[in-house]
Amino acid sequence: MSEAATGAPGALGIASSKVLSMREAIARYVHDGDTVVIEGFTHLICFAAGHEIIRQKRRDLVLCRLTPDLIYDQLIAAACARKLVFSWAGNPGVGSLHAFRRAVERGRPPLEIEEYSHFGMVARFSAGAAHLPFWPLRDYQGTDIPVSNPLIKQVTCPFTGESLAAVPALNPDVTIVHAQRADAEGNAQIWGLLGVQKEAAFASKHVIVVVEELVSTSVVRADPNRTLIPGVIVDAVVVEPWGAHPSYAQGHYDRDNEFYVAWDDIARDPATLASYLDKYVMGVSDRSEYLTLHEGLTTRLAARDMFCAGVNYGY
Amino acid sequence: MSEAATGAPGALGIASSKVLSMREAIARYVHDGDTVVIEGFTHLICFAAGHEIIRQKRRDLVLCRLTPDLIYDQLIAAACARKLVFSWAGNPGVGSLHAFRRAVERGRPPLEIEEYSHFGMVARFSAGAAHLPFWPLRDYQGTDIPVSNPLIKQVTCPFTGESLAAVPALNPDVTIVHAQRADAEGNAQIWGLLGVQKEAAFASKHVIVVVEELVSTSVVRADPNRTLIPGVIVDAVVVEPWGAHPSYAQGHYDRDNEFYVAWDDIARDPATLASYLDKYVMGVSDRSEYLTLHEGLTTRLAARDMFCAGVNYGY
Amino acid sequence: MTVVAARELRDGEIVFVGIGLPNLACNLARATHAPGLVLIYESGAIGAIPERLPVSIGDPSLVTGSLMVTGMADVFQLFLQGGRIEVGFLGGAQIDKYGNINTTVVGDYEKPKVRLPGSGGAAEIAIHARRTVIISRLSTRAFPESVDYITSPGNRSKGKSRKEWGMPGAGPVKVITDRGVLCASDVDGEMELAALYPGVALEDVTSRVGWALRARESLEMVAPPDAEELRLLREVLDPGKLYLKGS
Amino acid sequence: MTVVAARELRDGEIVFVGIGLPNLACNLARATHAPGLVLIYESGAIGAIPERLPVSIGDPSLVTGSLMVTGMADVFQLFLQGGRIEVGFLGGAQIDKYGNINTTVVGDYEKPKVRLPGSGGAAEIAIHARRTVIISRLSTRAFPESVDYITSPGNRSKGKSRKEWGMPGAGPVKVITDRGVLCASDVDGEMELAALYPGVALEDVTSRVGWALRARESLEMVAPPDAEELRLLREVLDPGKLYLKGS
Repeated sequence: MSEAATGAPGALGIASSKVLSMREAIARYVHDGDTVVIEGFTHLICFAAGHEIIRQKRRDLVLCRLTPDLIYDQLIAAACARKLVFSWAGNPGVGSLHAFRRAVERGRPPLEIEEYSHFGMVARFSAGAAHLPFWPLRDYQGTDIPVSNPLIKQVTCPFTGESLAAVPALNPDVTIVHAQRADAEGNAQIWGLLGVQKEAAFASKHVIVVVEELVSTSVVRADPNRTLIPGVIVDAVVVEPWGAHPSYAQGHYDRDNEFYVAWDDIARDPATLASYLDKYVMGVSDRSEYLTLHEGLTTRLAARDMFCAGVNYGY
Repeated sequence: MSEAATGAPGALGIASSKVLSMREAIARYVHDGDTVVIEGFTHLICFAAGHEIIRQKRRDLVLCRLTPDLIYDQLIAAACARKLVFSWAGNPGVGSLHAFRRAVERGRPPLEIEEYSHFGMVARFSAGAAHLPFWPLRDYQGTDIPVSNPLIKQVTCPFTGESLAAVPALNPDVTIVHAQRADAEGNAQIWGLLGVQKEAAFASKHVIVVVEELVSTSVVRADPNRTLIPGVIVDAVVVEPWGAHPSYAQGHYDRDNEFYVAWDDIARDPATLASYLDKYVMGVSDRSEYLTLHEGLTTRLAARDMFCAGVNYGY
Repeated sequence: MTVVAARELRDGEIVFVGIGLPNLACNLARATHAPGLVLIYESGAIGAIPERLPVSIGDPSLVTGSLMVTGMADVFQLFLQGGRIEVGFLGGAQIDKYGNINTTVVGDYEKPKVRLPGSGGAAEIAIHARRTVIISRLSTRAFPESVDYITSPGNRSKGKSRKEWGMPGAGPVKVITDRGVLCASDVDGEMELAALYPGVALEDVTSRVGWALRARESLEMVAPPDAEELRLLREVLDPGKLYLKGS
Repeated sequence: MTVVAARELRDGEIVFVGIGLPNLACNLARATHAPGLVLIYESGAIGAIPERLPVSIGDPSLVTGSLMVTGMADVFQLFLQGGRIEVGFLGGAQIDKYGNINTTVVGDYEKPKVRLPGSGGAAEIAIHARRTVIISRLSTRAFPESVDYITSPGNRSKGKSRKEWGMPGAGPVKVITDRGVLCASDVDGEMELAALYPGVALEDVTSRVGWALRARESLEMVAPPDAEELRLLREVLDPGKLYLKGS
């Protein structure tokens, strides 16, 4: 169906390929102290990138994301983070993020937090992407959220005189987006849940696109309305099939809910969590080695085929 | 490829169909004095709806649209409009809109104007769609646009103290959107140029969706990322193949550039324009009769097939 | 609770659905009296018809076969702030007498006893949905007179009514619990006992609420789930009892 | 003019393309020295590779085979205001000595002698593109000392420099005409004659400009179109002479 790249990126015959290994991409674009975003709402969360950040022992990161999820719990446990900017820090469908809770409740390790609601985070990324200093929204009336976060301010409408909430732009150093497919220039196509990936990518100084499948540019050009992130804002393309596991990639594999449930027990005990990281993150050199530790995974979670019909771009 | 409805809407077996004829839809949702939007940037401009508004002799309309195009030139010439809110009033690729120019330069007929740039109009629709009273943008510094339009104001960023431009929300009474396909509930799918149709529709009290093809809901549900306008905000669905002629519908028919060029001569002379309207608008009862006056049109402009491949929604 | 919550929904309404019991209630309503219910999830799935019980609000089954999938900016700006959502379901660790909800912290914000996940979309659902329905099991811990932290505003918060705050939605009209149903007073927005489940005594409810709960003069009796509702829940919607643990 | 404009583009740049000559120039550059040029149209087509000469900036040939098609809100907010556009091409009925452009009215705004189409996206292209290039045939009518209406700001407008106005882009760096090329002065932003076409005398230019045009000390000579450039324009890109009427 799609013209997948089977060989090295060079096989696609594209001159200025941005294709890097995950190791190279993280080494080049994620530095100590950076503001880092790995976005994806339940869908397409790039665990592979998070693991490589842990392996490369980045420190003092400001991690931003609507829903920190297990990957940020792991980054917090691995002491990569100085600060978390977020709107919902839980294990979706399961319960708590225990490493996050230990950090916030007991300071082990210490973690600064800056908290919004989802709408507030969406608005911060939207402002950053549009190069506006703030974004107005009708929100937070009667709540304690602006009390605990003084960065939520008010702006007055010049037409009606109404007072609205305002949040400041968020412009990360780097955003990592997982996509079903992209070409070697980073023109990335995503379907299923889109989250805030487009806004986060446009708001960032650097963008890494990680894909299930590297495709020739002709695949992208055959359906341009499907492109969510244009190559012109992308710095690196990493080809990492199953790189979103245990989250999911529509059309490729289902969410590994068993692992989300299991994480509750793993993360509850710091020693168990540490040995998880030792084995599955520090103990492997890359995602393909990680996959060898999960026997049967690809058959258990592989998506069935439910292709939609194409549409006519002729004129 | 798609499960097109071949018979009456009832044939789809959907209980609460919103399908109306163009005559019924305009009669029900467009009233004298209303603020009316027929959007579409070059692509999918619903001439069929504009013609029906002329036939039903609506008066004192406030017409809003980024690019008034030939259809608003016709509405102005037919004395339907009291005011035009716009950002570029020309015949794209050809030159002037002569009825518009006569109205503005010589008051025949009189026409109030309220003028922005494209970004300003996009921002007005965006604010209206998001139920915000204004939208901030970095624009208009050093220009005469806010001098001639005092509705362009300034807003101060509560974080940086910067002064930005601000435009007020635009909330039309009705927006008419032409789409390649929708189901009987108005879930509309568009590909190719998207313009500001989504923002205009969400900003409106009422929405009429006009389609090339009425499809069963299963066609929509097979590719939900393709849906631009959800049925929950739609009041009426009109099935009107070739309803966008002389503009175009990607995958259905090309733009009738000959007519855009011909319009320059037709509109230059009020009498010629009047006889055009007499014959092609007032002289026909609906779009299918209009098509009978254009022999060879459908073969001349029909799109060739250039289908993209579908994507996998399985999990 | 799930059955009672499902009955709150009218056919054709647009519902902002949370995970867990609200999701189950919405799908039960779709399968019974409200086939035209439009389910909207904050993840961006509009008009979802999940084939399996979704394990999260971002489950792939919400995407496949839905009417529209869009980005979260659209969900919050166009649907929620745009005033398109008729009902929102909310739950929380603490609910007070005005329906203010806390899903952020137990204890002090800076030094919390228990750190909860936070707002997610709950703050804006509470502000913008035309009405909200709260679902929670009764206990004095969950129903204090005032919450430790207001994540989602109720009918009166920080000394001001919703109207004074300029909030568009009507706020929490009902709190559905496992023993009875509280309804907001038209006068001051305080939650009052309006209905009891069969076999539940007034004291069973009042003793589990951290304020002096007012009871309406004539308390209604909640109709028990009928056989079809129970069959759908147990055999079709949640056969694995993912969410139905005694509710 | 088209060939000279094409040479202004560097390979790999992101260009905001207007219709007519700019479009032709961009496609000529793509076919010659800048195959990696990314063409962005305000209609929402990104990375277009039109198979035919588009008759408008919303032509279907810009969509088919492009890298991305997105809504106009994204074009203006994310690409243009977001600072992603390297070059913008502009033209207009009037251009003044600071590169201010009028595409709105000849005469008074309220009682115009000629009503032109208006800004479209030109105001924001002039403000946000990192640099702009103006293309226009020379005539005293088209090059007055100051324009009747500033639709798109140049290097100095209403008594303030771009820096003083807080505009992000560098403004119009060049005006490409049919007889010579004007370049913006580094000192005060005024357009100065920098190059002449072969066979054109200094007076041929200065007599067609409505202000005392400064000429640089050493005027460059514009290289004439080579055979390949002419062939591409006449045989491949605009065989029907839709835009090439003597340019």
